[in-house]
Amino acid sequence: MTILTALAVLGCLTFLLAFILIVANKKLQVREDPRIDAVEQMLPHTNCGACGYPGCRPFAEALVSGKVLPGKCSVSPDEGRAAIAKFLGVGIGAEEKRVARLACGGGNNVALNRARYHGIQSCQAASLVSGGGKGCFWGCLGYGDCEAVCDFNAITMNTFGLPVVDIDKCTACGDCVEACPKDLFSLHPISHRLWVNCKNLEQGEAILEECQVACTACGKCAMDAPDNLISMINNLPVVDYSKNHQTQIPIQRCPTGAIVWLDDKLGIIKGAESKKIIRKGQRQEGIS
Amino acid sequence: MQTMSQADTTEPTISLKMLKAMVGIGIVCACLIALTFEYTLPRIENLKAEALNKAISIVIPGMVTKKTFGVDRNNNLLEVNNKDKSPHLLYAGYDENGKLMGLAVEASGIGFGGVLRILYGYDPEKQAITGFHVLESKETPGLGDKIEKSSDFLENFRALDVSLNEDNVTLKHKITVVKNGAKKNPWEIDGITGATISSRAIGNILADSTRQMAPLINRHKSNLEKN
Amino acid sequence: MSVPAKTKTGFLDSLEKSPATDIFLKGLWRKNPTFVQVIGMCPVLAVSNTAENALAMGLATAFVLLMSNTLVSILRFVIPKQVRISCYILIIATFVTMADYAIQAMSVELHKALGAFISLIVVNCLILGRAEAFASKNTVETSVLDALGMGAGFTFALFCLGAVRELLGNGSLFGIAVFPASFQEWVVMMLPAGGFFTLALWLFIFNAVKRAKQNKERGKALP
Amino acid sequence: MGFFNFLQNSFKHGIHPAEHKNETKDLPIRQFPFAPLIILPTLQHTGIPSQIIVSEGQEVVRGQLLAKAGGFVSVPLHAPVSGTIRKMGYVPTISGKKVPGIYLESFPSSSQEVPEGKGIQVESATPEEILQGIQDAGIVGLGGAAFPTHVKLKIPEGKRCEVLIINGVECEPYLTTDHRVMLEQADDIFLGIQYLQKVTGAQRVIIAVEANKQNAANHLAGKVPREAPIKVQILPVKYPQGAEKMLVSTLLGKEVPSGGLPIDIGAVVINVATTAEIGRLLPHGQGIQERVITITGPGVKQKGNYLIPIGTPLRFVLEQVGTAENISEVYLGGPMMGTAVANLDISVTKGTSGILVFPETEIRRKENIYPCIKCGACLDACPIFLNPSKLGILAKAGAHDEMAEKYHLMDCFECGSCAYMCPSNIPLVQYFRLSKNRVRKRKASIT
Amino acid sequence: MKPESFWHIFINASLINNFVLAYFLGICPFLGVSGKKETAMKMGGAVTFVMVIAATCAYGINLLLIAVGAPFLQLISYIVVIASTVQLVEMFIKKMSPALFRALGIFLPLITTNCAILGLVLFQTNKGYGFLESIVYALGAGAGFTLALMLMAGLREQLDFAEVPEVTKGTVLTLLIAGILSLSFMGFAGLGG
Amino acid sequence: MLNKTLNISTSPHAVQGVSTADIMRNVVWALLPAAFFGVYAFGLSALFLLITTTVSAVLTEHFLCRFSNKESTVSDWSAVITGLLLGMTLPPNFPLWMAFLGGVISITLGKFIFGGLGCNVFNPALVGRAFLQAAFPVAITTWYPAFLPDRFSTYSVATFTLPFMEPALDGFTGATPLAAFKFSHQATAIPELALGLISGSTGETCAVLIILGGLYLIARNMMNWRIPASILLTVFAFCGLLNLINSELYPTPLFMLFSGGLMLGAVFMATDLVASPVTPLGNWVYGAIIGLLVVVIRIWGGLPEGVMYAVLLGNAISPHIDNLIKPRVYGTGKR
Repeated sequence: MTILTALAVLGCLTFLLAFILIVANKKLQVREDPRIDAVEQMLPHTNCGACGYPGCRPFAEALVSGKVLPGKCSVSPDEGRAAIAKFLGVGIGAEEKRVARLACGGGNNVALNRARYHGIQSCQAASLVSGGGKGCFWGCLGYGDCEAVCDFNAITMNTFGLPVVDIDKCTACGDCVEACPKDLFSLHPISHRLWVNCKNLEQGEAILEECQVACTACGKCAMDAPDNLISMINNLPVVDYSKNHQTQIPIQRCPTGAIVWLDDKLGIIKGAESKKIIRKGQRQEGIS
Repeated sequence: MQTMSQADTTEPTISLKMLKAMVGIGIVCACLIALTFEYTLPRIENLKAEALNKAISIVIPGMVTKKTFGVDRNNNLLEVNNKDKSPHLLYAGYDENGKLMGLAVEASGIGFGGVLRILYGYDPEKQAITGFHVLESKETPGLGDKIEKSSDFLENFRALDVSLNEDNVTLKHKITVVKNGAKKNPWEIDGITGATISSRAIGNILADSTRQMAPLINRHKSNLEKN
Repeated sequence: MSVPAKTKTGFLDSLEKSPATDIFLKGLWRKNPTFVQVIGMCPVLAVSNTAENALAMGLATAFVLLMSNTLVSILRFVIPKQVRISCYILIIATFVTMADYAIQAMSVELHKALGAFISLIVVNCLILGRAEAFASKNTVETSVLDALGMGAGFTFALFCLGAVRELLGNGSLFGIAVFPASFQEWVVMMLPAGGFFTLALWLFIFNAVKRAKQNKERGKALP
Repeated sequence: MGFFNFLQNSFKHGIHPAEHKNETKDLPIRQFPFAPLIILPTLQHTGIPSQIIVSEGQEVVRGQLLAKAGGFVSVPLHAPVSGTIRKMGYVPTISGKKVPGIYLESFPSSSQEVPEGKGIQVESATPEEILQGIQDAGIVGLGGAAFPTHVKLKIPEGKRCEVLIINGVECEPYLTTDHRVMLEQADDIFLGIQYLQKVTGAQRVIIAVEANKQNAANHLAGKVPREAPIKVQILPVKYPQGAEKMLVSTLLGKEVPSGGLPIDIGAVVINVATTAEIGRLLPHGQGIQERVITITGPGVKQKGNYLIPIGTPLRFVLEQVGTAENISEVYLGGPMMGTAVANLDISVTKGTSGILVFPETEIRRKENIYPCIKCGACLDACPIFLNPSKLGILAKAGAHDEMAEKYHLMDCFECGSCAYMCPSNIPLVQYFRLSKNRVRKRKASIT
Repeated sequence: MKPESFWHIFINASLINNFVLAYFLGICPFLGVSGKKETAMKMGGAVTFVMVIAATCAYGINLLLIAVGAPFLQLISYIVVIASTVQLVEMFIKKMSPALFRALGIFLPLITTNCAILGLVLFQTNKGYGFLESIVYALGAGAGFTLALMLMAGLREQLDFAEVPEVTKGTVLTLLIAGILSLSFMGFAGLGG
Repeated sequence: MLNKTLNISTSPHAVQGVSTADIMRNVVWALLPAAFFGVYAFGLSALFLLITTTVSAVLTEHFLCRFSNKESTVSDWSAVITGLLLGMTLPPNFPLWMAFLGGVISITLGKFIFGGLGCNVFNPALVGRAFLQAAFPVAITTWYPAFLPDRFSTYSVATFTLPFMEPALDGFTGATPLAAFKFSHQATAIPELALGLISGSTGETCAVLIILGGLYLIARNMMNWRIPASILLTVFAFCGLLNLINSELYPTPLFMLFSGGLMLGAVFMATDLVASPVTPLGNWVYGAIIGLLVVVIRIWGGLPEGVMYAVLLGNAISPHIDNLIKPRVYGTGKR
């Protein structure tokens, strides 16, 4: 008797439940392209926005709809991009790896601090207090906002208070570009190795009092560079990267080492005639 | 169109499969549950009865046999079977000679942490409460639950006076809870220090219940004594 | 309190060779449902006021987990995807009802202490979670192992909580007095708040141990 | 907390910092020597930089136009001294950015007289002519903000100026320039008021003076031209009463809408020194060449109120007045809203109202920053009723957008009352400035 | 037995024996969904709503089961009916009011396996509540759940900006706050008695 | 002379002189009269108790800071307040080992886990008190008689109970004015209450001295006067209303104000700056909620005293108050 009641009750119940589920199954199916999930799984989930989309999911949607190629994701390793390309049956659309480059060589061993800053230890905050106190108005303040903002630990501050970009880790997400109050960072293809390492707009050697590696706008690099590769604009040399720029000639005669060659392994290479700065410690705090 | 027709052809089979799976599992489950129930039922009943007997024998010490009574709508006391449900259950305990030793009455009220259910023993002969046992409580452990553990407190219920007036309808004295150490009269309960609310709750439950039950029991005393 | 944990890890590490023990130990330790995954908290907190209750609850849960995992694994090709959750619930509810009656048949006192929480095993996310995440995708043998591991882990966690709460809250373990009679009970441990605090304490210890281990590994990796 | 605040007839909240005005308030304005080299940035005002119209090597006379206005929100720049343009290049400014500018070598022995220009007479000129005249004279708000005055005076379509408020409040501690100007240039002020009345069409004029400048108020009240609708009103001393919004609230009992200007409730507020400058320059068609600056602070030897040519380098100024041995901080402006100077090669500009010098011994910087204890002192101080406590916590966590959207960050005008009161020494103003900067940057990048 | 007043049932379910802080029911959503006030509010609303529906259903089922004589099927029928009811409600809301669905819908599947719901109907049956009492009990429990969730959400939102030590971040902190809240709620003991 | 490196910092360059540590230190001064009165009334036991809680709070704070590799924050005086307040809310004959535990719990559970000063969402002292109340309900409701003749030469036997051992309590229960009213409907005379000639927790008996301490802080602008004002007004009004309805059943408002921990709670507990709302209107609302809860718990609840729970619940609600009641910003129109 008990078993029969149980069978009847549960039979009815399960039947009812099954019925509801069947109806639900029929009425409420959401049709979304399953490939979006799959592609999103293959993306790095950093939501860094380097691709120009607000996050990895929108980028995945764009990938699936064919609006964009996987190569646009600069964060994924090559295998990852290849996997997505294979999955979607499209080309990788390889773009050259880009990295953030700093346009300042004025660490505290060569550049003076005119005033001692007190307050929130961040470049953005310091730059709002009379520019932060650095002698050079354009130079790096060295409080490391870029280091803090980098999600990939690609930026570290060196002993002289200058950020150093680890090009292997850098994904060109652009966060440091936005963070720097002095606008010293910019994103460049990794092949751009001829590099103007200064943003000083003043002409003449007066600036050398503030910073020993500043560009004095002497124009030697522009003169030496073949094929009008470099032109002086607003007292600064500007490299025309649309021309062949794989040459170290322009850096050779630079007196201060403001134009440099960036080598993946050796780091910053300065020209033969540039002053050798051997000071290991901090430069004396200057007069104001 | 193509996807539509595909869906059309597959859906009935899926639905059928769903139905089959669910109802099948339902039936298996029903069997399992029913079998377990059948198998464990006698043992559970036994254990429950044992527990009840134990509780009753706490409040009616020395009880040997018992009978269950229920109160019907007209305030009559009737003997009931175990199976029947009644809002008020009384258990009459008898010694080996079949003499009525006392009654165990269930009562409940609101304590410190919610509902408090107790079983108390009532001796119609002495017109006194002979003990109580907590069936369900949410009182604070270590404090409120002293009502079950404190021997001083339980001492109150050796013979708590609930004697009736001559009219056999009202109580002579209402059970009251007094501050610890202030008990002077047999109808007073010595409260527990630090668990005032809980000890008061017991007093209130007993007072409420006895006001109704004591006259009732007295009325049906003869009925109860028949064994 | 962290000392047994440390020695145990070492001991367990040596055992983690065969895949079978690996699955089992994952549930017991590395993926411990309570301390690591933090799921199925409701009974963990509610019935861990004494070691005995905790152990009983843990075993009941482990039983249901084992049975349902097995059955789900057996039926994994029969149950259609759309109704799987409902089917799992049906299966789990059945075994919970069975466990409920079994405990009632064993001891009324225990059943009273555990109260409605036996029934609430049905909605313990641990069981449904294992059915969904593991049993429905794996063979019967591995599912059994997984259930055993998870069940043991759950029971272990419950016992950890119950032991601390009973020790401090009642001065006893499994009802046997541990401290001298004049021990002052910490009533708070028996209260709901004590459950929260004790669980937080255990999670804290687990976090701290994990952290220390990570730091140690990092320290090793550096030189 | 602010228990006694509601007794006063003034705007709500605010603070009472120590005044320190006694040292200079009785010292008459004195002409300052001309520096051998004048440094003139082209951006001395809020808005678009002026455009240089002279060339290197050119000789200029005092008052000659050096740079013309770069647009509507811009003013021209006049030569503060007679001399030779030595160089054009980037010149340092207080903001920490270098802007294009002029290095002007002054003639050592020039009479430094300013030639008369084409004057604008208040009786005959039209409001538009006066407005143009004010721009041509290069006049900006001399209170400190340096906002081009003619922009402020241009009443937008559909709005009407009912009351003209001449702001002689000078609530910043230490500063006494406006005080001295009111005492010494009363005639210029009243002439300036006439120009301003004509431009704005205001029927009522209130000259607001704080109670700590009673003698200036009395002096002005005695000089009010007959039947002119001008009232001198004395206000209780409270910071930041000199801020436009606060002043309007005190005088009119109305609030300027959030994000709006005083003209939205029918008022125009002009600084008293600006008014005097209008009255002084316009009849002669000259441009602004110098301004009154209070040089004070415990590190200064010859404190006083000086008439200093625009562009005089700070180093020259301090050398002239003499400073203590151990100077540690120099501020342009008052201690509440002034800016610390990092480089003494910057020069005095039109917006410089004071130069404060503090030696090391007088600096009481609290390096010990405690966590915010939510005491609410900042709420009771904030004149625009923000919640600086919450804003500070959000700023620390970097929630800039939430600050702007939910807590009216952009209404903050950085008066510093909150940071002044904060017992935990949290650099609230700097946080807000930083966050505002971030929000502006983000908004700019979106549009 | 003296029947409890509705007022007492409500106070008891919401404050004295708060489902989360005293019975530990619904701990999973309590830990999970208490991060933001808005979601906490919605979750609370959704749970209360489902509680009332579940209480109604359970009352009916209980009557039915007693009539049929199969009380041993109580648990399985409760859970099955709750699950399907929630699903029905979800479908219904989706059809009738998309706005409401967007506000509550995402929480509904979560609630199916919420022990607070099942706990509610089991307690309600154990206590032998009548229909109206059951509804009041469900409302009280829902209100208590929402209250606890909201208090926790408010505190957690504030603590987002605090310098919480690494070791206590996350679940540990939430549990400790829950413990302190549970202590605070002890103040309500004996209320309405 | 002008060749020095200048210092730069952001405006304002002037600050008013009072620091957070100053405020905290002054709160301690303000607490001391009431604490001394407790020692005077209850003798050596009370003195030992206050010292124990303070020392335990300060030590805990110090070691926790060390443990988490931070600079010790003992010097900001907040731990002293917590310890002192905790001691003042405990009965004078409370066993010292429990009091010590209370201090540890206060700082750890009430403050450290949230991130220290400025981050605690509850009043730390009350968290410790609530824990002790839940853990040792008997010891914490056993009161010691005031003004015993030999109070300065002997102490309660409970005071030096061995750690983890049950104290032999020599006090008596249910005799505080509130308990006397709740359970026996005996009201105590108001002057006795106000002057503290009664038994109760160590530091809560003398309402007059507590008010004086509060007035000192208000005069020095170091305390939020709105919160105590709001709490006391609400209790007075609510209780007055009830008393008007039925003066038999409900106590007089003055009795309510001066009895138990209300004065200490309103003046020193609820005003914990960190755990209370920050806006002026929010403070009024917060105070009103606490006041209502106090009366509700005292009159209808199971416990004779509810200030502690009311304040803790008020703390829990205060983020919501802060979120809902924002100051109207200048120029944004009336709300």
